Amino acid sequence: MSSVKAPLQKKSELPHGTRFSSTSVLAGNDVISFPDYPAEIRAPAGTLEGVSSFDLSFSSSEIYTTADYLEVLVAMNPAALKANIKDLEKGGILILNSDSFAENDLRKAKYKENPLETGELNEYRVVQIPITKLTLKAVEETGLSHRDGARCKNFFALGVVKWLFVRPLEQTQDWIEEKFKRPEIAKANSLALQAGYNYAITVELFHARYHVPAAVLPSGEYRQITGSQALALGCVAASCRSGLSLLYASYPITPASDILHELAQYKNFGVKTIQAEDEIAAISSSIGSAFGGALAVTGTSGPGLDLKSEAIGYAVMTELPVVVLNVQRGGPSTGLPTKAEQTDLLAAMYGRHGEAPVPVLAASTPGDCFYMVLEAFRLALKYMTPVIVLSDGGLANASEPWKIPDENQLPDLTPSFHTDPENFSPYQRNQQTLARNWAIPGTPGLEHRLGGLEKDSITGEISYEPENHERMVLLRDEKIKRIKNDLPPLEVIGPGKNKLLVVSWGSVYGSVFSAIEELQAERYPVSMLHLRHLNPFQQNLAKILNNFDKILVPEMNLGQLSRLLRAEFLVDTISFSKLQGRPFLISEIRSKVLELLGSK
Amino acid sequence: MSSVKAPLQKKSELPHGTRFSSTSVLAGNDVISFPDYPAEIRAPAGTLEGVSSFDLSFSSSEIYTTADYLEVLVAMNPAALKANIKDLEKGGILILNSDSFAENDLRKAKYKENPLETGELNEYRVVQIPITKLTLKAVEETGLSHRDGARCKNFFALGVVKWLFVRPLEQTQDWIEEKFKRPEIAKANSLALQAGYNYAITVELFHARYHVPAAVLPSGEYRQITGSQALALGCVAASCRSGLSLLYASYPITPASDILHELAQYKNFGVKTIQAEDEIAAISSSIGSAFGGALAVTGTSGPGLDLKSEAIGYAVMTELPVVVLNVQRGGPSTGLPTKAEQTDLLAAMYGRHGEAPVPVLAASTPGDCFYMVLEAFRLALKYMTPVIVLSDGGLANASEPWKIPDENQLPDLTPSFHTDPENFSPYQRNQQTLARNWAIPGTPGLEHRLGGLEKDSITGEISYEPENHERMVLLRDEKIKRIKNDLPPLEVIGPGKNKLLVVSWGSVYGSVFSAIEELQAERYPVSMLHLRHLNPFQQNLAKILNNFDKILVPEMNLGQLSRLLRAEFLVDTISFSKLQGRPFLISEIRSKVLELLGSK
Amino acid sequence: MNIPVKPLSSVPLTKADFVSDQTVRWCPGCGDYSILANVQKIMPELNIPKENIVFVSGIGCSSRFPYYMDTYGLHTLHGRAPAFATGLKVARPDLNVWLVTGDGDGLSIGGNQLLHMLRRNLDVNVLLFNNRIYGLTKGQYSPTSEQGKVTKSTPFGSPDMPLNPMLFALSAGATFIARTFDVDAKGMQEIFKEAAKHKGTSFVEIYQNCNIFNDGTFAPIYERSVREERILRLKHGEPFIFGKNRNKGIRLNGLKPEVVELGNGTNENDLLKHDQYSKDSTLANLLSSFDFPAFPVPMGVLRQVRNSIYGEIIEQQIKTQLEEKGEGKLTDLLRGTHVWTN
Amino acid sequence: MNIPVKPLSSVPLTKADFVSDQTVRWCPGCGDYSILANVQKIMPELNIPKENIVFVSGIGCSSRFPYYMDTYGLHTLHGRAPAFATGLKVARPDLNVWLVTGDGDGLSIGGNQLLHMLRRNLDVNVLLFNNRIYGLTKGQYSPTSEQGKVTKSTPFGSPDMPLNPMLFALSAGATFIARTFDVDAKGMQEIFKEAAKHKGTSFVEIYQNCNIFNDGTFAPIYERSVREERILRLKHGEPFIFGKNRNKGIRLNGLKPEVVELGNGTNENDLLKHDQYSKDSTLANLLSSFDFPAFPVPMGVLRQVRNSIYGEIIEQQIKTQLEEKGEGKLTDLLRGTHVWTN
Ligand SMILES: Cc1ncc(C[n+]2csc(CCOP(=O)(O)OP(=O)(O)O)c2C)c(N)n1
Ligand SMILES: Cc1ncc(C[n+]2csc(CCOP(=O)(O)OP(=O)(O)O)c2C)c(N)n1
Ligand code: SF4
Ligand code: SF4
Ligand SMILES: [Mg+2]
Ligand SMILES: [Mg+2]
Repeated sequence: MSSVKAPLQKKSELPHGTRFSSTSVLAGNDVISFPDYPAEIRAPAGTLEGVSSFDLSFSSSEIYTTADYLEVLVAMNPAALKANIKDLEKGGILILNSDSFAENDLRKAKYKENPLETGELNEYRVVQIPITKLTLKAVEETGLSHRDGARCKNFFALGVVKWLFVRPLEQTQDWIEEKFKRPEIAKANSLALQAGYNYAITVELFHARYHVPAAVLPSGEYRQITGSQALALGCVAASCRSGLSLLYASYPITPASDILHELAQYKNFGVKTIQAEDEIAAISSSIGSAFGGALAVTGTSGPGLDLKSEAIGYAVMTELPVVVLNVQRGGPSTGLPTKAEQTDLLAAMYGRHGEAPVPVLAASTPGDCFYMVLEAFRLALKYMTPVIVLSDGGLANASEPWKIPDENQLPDLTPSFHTDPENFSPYQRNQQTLARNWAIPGTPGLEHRLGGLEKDSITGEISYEPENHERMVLLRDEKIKRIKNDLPPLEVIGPGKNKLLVVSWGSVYGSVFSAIEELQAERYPVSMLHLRHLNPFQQNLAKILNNFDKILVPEMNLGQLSRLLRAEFLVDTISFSKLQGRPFLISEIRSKVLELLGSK
Repeated sequence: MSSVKAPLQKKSELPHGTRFSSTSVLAGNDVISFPDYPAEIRAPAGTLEGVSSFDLSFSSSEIYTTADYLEVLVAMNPAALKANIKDLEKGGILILNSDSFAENDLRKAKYKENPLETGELNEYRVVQIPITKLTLKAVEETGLSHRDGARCKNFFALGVVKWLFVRPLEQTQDWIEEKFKRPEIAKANSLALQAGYNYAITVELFHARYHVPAAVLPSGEYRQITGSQALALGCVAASCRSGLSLLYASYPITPASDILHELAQYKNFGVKTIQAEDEIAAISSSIGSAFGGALAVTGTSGPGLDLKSEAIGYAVMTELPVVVLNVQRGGPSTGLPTKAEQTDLLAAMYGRHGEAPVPVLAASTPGDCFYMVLEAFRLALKYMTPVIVLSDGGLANASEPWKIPDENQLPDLTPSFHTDPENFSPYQRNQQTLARNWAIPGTPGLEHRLGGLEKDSITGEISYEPENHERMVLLRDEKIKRIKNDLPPLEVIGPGKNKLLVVSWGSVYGSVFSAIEELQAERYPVSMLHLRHLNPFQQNLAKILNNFDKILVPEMNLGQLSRLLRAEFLVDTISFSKLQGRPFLISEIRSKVLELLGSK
Repeated sequence: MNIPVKPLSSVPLTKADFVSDQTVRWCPGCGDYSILANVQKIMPELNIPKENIVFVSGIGCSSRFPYYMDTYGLHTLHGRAPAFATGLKVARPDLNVWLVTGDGDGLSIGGNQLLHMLRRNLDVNVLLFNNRIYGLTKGQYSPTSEQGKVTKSTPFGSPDMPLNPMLFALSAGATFIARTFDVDAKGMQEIFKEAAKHKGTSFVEIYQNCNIFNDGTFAPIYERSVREERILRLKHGEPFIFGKNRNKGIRLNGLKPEVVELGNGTNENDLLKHDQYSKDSTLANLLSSFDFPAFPVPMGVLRQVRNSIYGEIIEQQIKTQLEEKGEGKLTDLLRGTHVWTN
Repeated sequence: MNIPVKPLSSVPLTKADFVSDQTVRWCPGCGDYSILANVQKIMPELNIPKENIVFVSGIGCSSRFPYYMDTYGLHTLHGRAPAFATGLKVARPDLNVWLVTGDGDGLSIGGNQLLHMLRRNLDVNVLLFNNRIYGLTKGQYSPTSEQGKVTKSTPFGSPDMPLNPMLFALSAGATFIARTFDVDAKGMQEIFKEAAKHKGTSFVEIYQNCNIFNDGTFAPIYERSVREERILRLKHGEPFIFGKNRNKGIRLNGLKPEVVELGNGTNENDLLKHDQYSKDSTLANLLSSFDFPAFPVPMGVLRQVRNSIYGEIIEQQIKTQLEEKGEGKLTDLLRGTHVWTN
């Protein structure tokens, strides 16, 4: 369920709330809206008393009540912000008109300090837009007065919100034409609406937001966290727990840029960030830093993952620990940059020439992003390998209550650099993990050279020898396979033997879990299995799969995990695809499950 | 079976022939060598009478006779060339000492024109090396006279040949030390040997060559052809048969550079070649030319394929016809640039973010490269899609007798550009093939814009609409799947129902075919199936696979086709891997088959 | 190739003919609007049928440009427009190709492609929208951002020195380099027309205001009240004079340029003169390095010379080969030089 | 980070300490040998423990260089060495980093990486082996090949204009640019030492003979018999004089440099003087554009200035933040600003 609140200043501005409701209705959703006017109708605009607002909740499934908290709040000025912020859920989207946060605006709203600077809004996804300015520009051609022009700004905001919730503009435009008698006013409002919508498209704002089912939370201390924040915190935590200083090199790309923005702030954790000239440079710098002994990580989204593929292969060959965060978005090609998808799994698995196996992990919720990053670093450092972590545009921007972890309970990631010159070879391996020696520049006596050419399995020197090559290909493969032994067994949610198993990965978790919870409560013979390790698979996966008659794999792609399971386990998985840049609805999972159970 | 002939000028130079034999023996091969001295022992060096040579044949399986033709000929001067060239098989490697092709050298050998310039050597793989100069440089430090220094040049040549056949240098070096009393001579010979070996490594010469079994050839006119030549000719033929002018854009990379070298010569066919600044630019230029209506093709090898992945996805999205030739080499990363491997199949299939399906073809023999390119263009133009053709470093450099095709029997590839402005949309589709309209700049009234963002399924304009996206993902998928309907059924070699089926693709064809032919003659219950279409698979593949008890898939990778077959058909394929940069031996296939049949 | 060709339309085209049916989606007030309007404005004057015109772009706000032109268009990959254009233009020398890029698209990820296109002197017209920021991805610093710039990705200031697009182009051997700015309709039109006329790569940098993420970045230079003091309008053959009262000029002191007041014994003859067509690149180099506040910022054509053109050489080689060998025959090619019968 | 640190070795190092145990595999006679020898030669003089030295390279014959140095080394991907070096040097400012690249590696596929590293003024020493050809891939033309060059990939001559590495670097704001050549042991050693001392990117172009695929490409310039007439040895503060008899010089005519004979009324004072440390880049630009045969080719340091350094700014920002906020506490960071209890 999604809900929007756009505080208004004047009663006359109500219509756009209404409008939004009705386009939602037209889009086939149930809608409840609770207009909520200020007591004093003509309170001076910008003062706390002058704030009016309307609430708007909509959902594609049945609605029993308006949401307790708002998911989106549009605040046209500090007063509106102050009056309504309490209703916005942590991690909700806060759209602010940045043109109205001047000193006297703040004074009117009785803010002593600018809330944009105190950090008090840190837990929301703040989107600052100079709405007044943009609106005035947009309506310029109508020749309206400054005053009349500025009035159109709510329609600008509505345009942004419409885009955010994927609503068409036409009905509202028709309505505007009907409603406003003066054609230049109608024109202006319509222009502002369109401008807001365009703005959201142009600057790659985010589409649909994700609602993670609020399970009964274990007791403890909580905060709100988005996927992007969690990825960033995970990196910093790994740095603290490994004693290695973090180097994050990245090239901006929606929806991964926020990780860079977050990490760039943590200089007092010794975090170094590089905004590289392109994605190839970004990962190359990461690998270079790993050679130097830094905690290396790079982040990107689909098109950038393509560009990094050659270098990922290089990290496989040089066996250097580097973590690659890939925040999936709608593809192929430029695709739908602001939408979420799970279509990069096979690219993560196989998107490099040669036999170049890489562990692949996927986060399931915003908070889980934190743990998946830590796990990625654990594997990278322990096995001397690049690791790919998959998130998506949904997780990146969604937020959820997150149990604050105890720093000391986090895994100890301290690596052991090799320092002993006695019989040193960079390609000597730990017999258990098959990880090679990590010796970093600055260590006397261990001078050595790494590169992308095949290496002798013992000395690490360049070798063109046929049998050695085969040995090395198999070694690299075996090393990744052995990670299996280092992973906890999978746990089935529900009976371990049943008619139907729903296997999920990534952000599909939310809707699948909700659906299965419901269905299990209703005593349907369905279980669930969620995978966070996609390469290698956990050891008991084969056994689990064998215990079910049918296996359903819902994915926001054309069946990529499904294909992997089929190839590996020869099980006749049933792929269930959705490719609309938004998560499955609980009801969609539900009906699919019922269909499969019924058809038995 | 491989054979080498290095004509000698003097009897004293014989030893290196012998040496090579004995290192071959040490490497576990049977060796026969037939030293063959000139009648007149002291004929002046460089004259025809002064030519001596030694023959060397070696093979890893049993040898019944020396090869009828040489596969490698080392000619130290024009006289040696003239005397021995008749024994070199077409397409064989001809190593020439380019320092000895001056006018008076030619005169001595009674060449009227320089054979390097007349084109008479076109059918061999000519490797020109300034052997004298390099040798002199290599031995400089020993202070030998020019004359003595130059004598070491045969050891330089031997060094090159050693590398070519993957033979170690140590024994020869030991032998040299024993043999030559004067330490500076021993040193010089050893330096020359090493220098020749290094030279071959440094400039990325080619490793092991491939012998395609000479089946009984149907009658007709024949020529010799290498895989690289065949790829190039295929491109020119496609240009002639489509009426489109060819644009080949590429960045040099071993072992794909030869395609560029070949095509650059065919200017009088209107062929345009671009040596791009990198692989990304190369494919981008190809796609740009396809937008303009050219016959677009780009070629590369593994690392370059990685770099092209983003643009391949772009061609999927814009549905433009472009052929990508990928000459596989040893991976991962820089790997073994001069060795062959089949490790890029999954990268070709899945190496792009998003759902970006692309037809994948693979050539099985040097001559087959020609037909696979034609087929690739047929599909690209008919279905408006990028197509990937896989070859490998073995095929590229191997040569075989090739039945010269009749130009008029080649498929007609004439495309139909859309020209009618009535109701035009660039994303209207042919209902059968699902190919979109191809309208090229210069066509009045059809002005339109293409790009990588998702498009409305009807108008082709940018669309962020969720359902439209899903529709388009499915459409792009379906379009590639439908190619199935356009492919001839697969034919099993041997009984269509049997105990064992060996499924091969790519250059593995040669050894598998030879082995199966033998085994079938011996009445073993084994059949063979060779795939040239890897995406989509041909329609009757499922049925065929069902008719066998066991399915063996020998690949020069860790089982990539095997994985695809398992996922698609849920058959328990048995993967058989070899990753030594050289093809399976017939005997290896044979024993594996026998093992599987025996263990039944 | 069967390219349908239509004779040059008899009805002269108008600006409206170049306006596509797509809604323009830039932020209200974005400098891109006026660049678009002025490109559309001059198009009819080129006298080229619009079906023979192609706009190619990369990715960025600026790179949405082709959608708004009613010509052929290719919105390509981030940074790669020059390479796409190279293939297109080499395959189709008959087309009139424009390339639109941004400071991030053209100088960050696409630096290599741009460099090599310039070096080849491909016959296309490049419009680089320089807003010194990444617009589309919401405000990270770009290669033309001032050092120390605070942006989303550099909360404590950007650490690297900006690139100078003019110098960059010049070092690649660019044969036409010019600069203009988004609020100067007249200047833009002149330059766009000059660029269109030039044979070889025409490289035009356009100062463009991103009023959302980098508002006013060029205001100190081109705001109306200070403009004439801070820009130097280039005219071939004329001395470097600027200022509202045309009272300032630029003089050379050894190799060092310096700003001088006119009058007081200094007159026009002491000043450097613009030589747009100088083969020698020293003057263009000097001009390129003029930057605010030490110097007025040059606007206009900094350099224009003739050099060989990539596609033309390829065409010429084909012509020569056709003359020498005659049109290639597929059958002969397939047969090669040595044929035997089995 | 736990970097084991050893005090500066008390025993002074020798050239032999820098020779690795790997067989050098270049072609006999390749110019790369002497470059290697001279780099090894000057290494001990830098007085840096060899474990603190890293050689980073791309792909190409030249890029095999690190294997032959007994230091740490990273043989990376084609064209990407600058980016690898950036990560390494930012992570480990304590290391002394050298970068070896070729004309293809650094200027073709790696143009963008090199450009941006130069712009950032990363504190590394770049050796660009310019042999005007692709050696490793057996003889295709490179971005520094002369136009019209016949190579394997251009049987009828290459169609594009060569890049000038010095101008390229200069336009990116390089703070140290120099040129030397493979048969000038003394010159190389001096320059390598200067480069090593310079703070910021030192960019050194080395003319290198590839005796297999492009033999003698620089012979017309540096062959012993003509060398002194065709190269200009740069010395800070000294006038531009060259010729075996030091009888020729370079003078400025307006902005145009010209070669003049000394004597006959022209003397040293009329000549341009080298100012290696000029902030202004005009002189360096002029020098960079000198090319055979019109001008003698400058050898030596064309320009050396001080500018801010990428990694240092990052270190400084960390220091400032640590001072302002104190060392970050993970627990606080994890808790964020708003915590509640469930
Ligand atoms: C391979 C790839 N990397 C990153 C991006 C994200 N991206 C899109 S536009 C852009 C920068 C745009 O800046 P600029 O070229 O200056 O254009 P502007 O928006 O400022 O006009 C970036 C980083 C992308 N689309 N593709
Ligand atoms: C991604 C990629 N593309 C192409 C190649 C092939 N390749 C290796 S080195 C090289 C050019 C080398 O030229 P240069 O840098 O001038 O070095 P040189 O050998 O002349 O010293 C090329 C094209 C590669 N290794 N990787
Ligand atoms: S973000 Fe900036 S550049 Fe992009 S459309 Fe808006 S104002 Fe223009
Ligand atoms: S090919 Fe040329 S550059 Fe490479 S090692 Fe040989 S001589 Fe040197
Ligand atoms: Mg920009
Ligand atoms: Mg080179």
